[in-house]
Amino acid sequence: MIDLIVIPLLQIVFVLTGVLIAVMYLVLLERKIQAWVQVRLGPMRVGPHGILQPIADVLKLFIKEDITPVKADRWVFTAAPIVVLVPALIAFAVIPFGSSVSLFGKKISLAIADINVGLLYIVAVASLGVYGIILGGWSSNSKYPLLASLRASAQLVSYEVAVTLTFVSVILTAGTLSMVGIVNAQFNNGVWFLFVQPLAFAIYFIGGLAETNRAPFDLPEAEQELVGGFHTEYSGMRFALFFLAEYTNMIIVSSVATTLFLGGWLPPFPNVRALAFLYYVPSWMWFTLKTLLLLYLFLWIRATLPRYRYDQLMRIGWKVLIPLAIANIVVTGAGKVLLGS
Amino acid sequence: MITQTHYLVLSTALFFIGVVGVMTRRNVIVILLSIELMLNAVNINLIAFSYYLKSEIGQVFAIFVICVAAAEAAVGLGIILAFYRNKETVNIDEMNLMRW
Amino acid sequence: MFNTDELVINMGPQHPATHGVLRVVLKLDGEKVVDADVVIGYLHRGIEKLSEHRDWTQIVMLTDRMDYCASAAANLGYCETVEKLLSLEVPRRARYIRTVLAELQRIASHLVWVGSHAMDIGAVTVFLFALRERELVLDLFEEFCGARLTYNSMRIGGVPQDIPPGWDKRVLKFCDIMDEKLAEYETLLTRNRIWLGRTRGIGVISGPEAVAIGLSGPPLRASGVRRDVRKDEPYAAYDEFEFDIPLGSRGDTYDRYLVRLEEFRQSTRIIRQAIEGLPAGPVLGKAPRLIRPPAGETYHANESPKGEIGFFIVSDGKSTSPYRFRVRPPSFCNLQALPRLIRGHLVADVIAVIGTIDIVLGEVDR
Amino acid sequence: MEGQLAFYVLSACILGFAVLVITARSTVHGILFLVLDFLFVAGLYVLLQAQFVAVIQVLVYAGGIVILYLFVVMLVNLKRPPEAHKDRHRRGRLGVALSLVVLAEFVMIALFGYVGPGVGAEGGGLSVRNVERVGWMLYTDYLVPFELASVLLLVAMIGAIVLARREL
Repeated sequence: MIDLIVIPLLQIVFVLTGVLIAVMYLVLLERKIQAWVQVRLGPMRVGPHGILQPIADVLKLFIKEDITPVKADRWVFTAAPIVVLVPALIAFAVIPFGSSVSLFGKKISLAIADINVGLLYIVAVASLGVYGIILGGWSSNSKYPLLASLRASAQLVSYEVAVTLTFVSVILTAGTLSMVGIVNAQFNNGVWFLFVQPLAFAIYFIGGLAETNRAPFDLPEAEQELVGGFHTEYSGMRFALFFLAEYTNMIIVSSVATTLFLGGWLPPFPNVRALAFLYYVPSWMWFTLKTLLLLYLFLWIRATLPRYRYDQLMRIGWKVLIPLAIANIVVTGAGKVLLGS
Repeated sequence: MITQTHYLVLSTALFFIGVVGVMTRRNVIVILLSIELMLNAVNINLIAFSYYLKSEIGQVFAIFVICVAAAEAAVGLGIILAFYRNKETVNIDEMNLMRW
Repeated sequence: MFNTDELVINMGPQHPATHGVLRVVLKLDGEKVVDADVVIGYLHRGIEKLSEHRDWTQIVMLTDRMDYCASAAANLGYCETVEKLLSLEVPRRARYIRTVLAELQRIASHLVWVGSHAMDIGAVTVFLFALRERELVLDLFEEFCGARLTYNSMRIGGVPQDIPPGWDKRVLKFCDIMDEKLAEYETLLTRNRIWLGRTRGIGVISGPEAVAIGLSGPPLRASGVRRDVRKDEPYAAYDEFEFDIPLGSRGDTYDRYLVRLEEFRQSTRIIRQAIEGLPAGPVLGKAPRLIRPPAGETYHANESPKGEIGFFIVSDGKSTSPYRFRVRPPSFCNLQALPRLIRGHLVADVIAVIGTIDIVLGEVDR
Repeated sequence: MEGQLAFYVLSACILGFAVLVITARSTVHGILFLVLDFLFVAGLYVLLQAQFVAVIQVLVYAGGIVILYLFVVMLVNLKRPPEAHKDRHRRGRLGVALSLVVLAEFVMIALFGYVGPGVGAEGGGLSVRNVERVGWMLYTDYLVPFELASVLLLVAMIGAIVLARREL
């Protein structure tokens, strides 16, 4: 009973609160990093160096008026932000944050669920997030959001193809679809898959930028062009849910990249005996560290690059990333056969 | 105890709902949706058989069915768009010309 | 939007990327712009009519309010026009100071342009970098005349006061800083693939067409037409300095970017020459206390950061205010190229094109 | 016990949402109900130990095909509702009658049809390595159908592009 219900429930609560707090502070981190890049200070007023800023933001969004446009489709308008956020959150179910920890004499795995189609599960769940964007834009009954949501959904669907194709080459290398299995395969392999599949990592990261609507692919919410994108008509907490979902997705993309390419919870060079002392650092720390590194990359890129145009974005997705990903699969498969492993 | 029969009844019911949808609605898009429902009924059957016959063949066929559904949706929606562009309607009653 | 009828989208007047209260009615075919209607007048304050009821000296302050990103250029244009009416000799030191102010103003205005243009295309960091440098220019202006935006920095016959002590040194120092920071913008933009992709081949206009449509300033020069009032009809002290006129060849958004970036360098070059050769002497000419120019009319243009700003003033010789006051605002004339420039491009390019012609709505609507 | 409960809950949801799909007034709502329906069907597949098909159901059906529907509905912004017709019930009655005939046919098949041997009431026991098994079958025994399916998709893709192109 305890093993079946209580512990998973605790895990879920723990992960959800952890993720939500992480998202809040990711927003602060983004503002701070952007500010530092742009020679500013960023939020400084709420708490020392603005560390309480996220709480103030959330409070503000909570007490803001919640407006539903008169001509909006009421039900869909309400459902859309939820539909965006829920897939983003439930994707965390299969991500292994660490190997395992002992708590009160019980060994608790740091992955809520280790299912045999873990990677596919993430892809499937992520593909549902598009709905919220389309519906949010459509139900607002306004031109700019509609345009933006059409763009966004086309963008997500096209980059999903490239991203999923990179997964195939990783699966080929690892020989399993389970997230834990993939990390273990990297342990057995002795190197992170980043070094085995550098191209796949690059494609995955670019695709991830596009799938989370981050710069330089942040067209769906390009405020200079579309006044805020598909969530223009949203306000208050519903807007906050969209916001939350975007940052949750960033964390998802980074954690999946960490698991697939950066060895998950493993320390660097997991098999080198001389570096065994690295295991003294808890496994979840390594995971967090790597994820943060990738998140930093996200923010850095946002502060540096201009934005692509819609047709250029589509061209990159279909004419560059997808062919490269397919070629990568072919090469991986050929290598697998030739090396006989 | 859930037996094969339960699944067969479920899929029959789902198929029936799909048939009713095709027969009664005039919106072509809803008719296509009903066809998707029917295809899903078939898939439930296949998967249930695969489960009770202890063989994955049913699942393989379910994947083929999904393929067909994808193809059907693509072509069907293409036809709807082409039709809509000419007649500005998606009412099936007005789809009474072989060519224009 | 999928079917044959076009989608009409109203961009502005409340839109973050129209640089003020510009309204553009776009006819779209999918994402492609079929036609664009520019609707202006949301910021009309009647400056021209207002000027006909003011003293000649009071109008200087009104010219501040036209192009609020480049007030000094309008001040200069107006004062020189009146001086031309009065046939008034401006002391050489005043002319030098005016040149320095005009060129500082050009840098400040171009900084606003490069920042907002880059931000429209998504490079937010450039915007903040540019504003950081603009702050230095504003500090210099504040030191000179006490204002940071609407300077009212010139008088008919010269400048209101001599430069504060040490100001010239600080201007030179700013020139060094500016040259250095320019490299930062260049690393962020000039060879950036995305920037190239967004600006190359966008909003192309050929030289003859640009002339026909009445473009002036950097957009005209980017199309390869050598026309710069500073060289062609020198005013202030421009005939005494050496500087080049950067020219473009393709006439697209990227060329306009390059031309303006080069103008930064030329401006610091002019400022350096002017500060180093700053002659001694008075800074205000012998203008009468009550200005009442003889009857007549005159047109005088100078090169504002946006283009050719011209003043056409008629004096009846009796009253203490102009009989007719009319401005040729560069933003207004350049803006009429907008529909021509964006036709056939995508919605996202509208933003880039609005940015590239560098308009200030205060000047368009007056 | 849990399996039984899950089956009934899932079935109820599947049928309920299916009814909502065909009765929804707004096409967009109908499509949304269809997505929910598919998600529950996927749940049913998990119950039947077909994880791979379940994921494919969500990924391809819910995440791909239905998005296509949504796109088309958004593009086809209707000026008049397609159901507007003088005699609203004429086709409805006839349609239900025809559907009942189909149902009767099914019942007949169930009653009088030949029941083959070998279908045990006890199910399950499928391999845990579901993905590998399905993949193996697809690429060995069913290679030709698999390739044909990909050709079918290619043809459908080209067909859809040709149909949806503005000028032929």
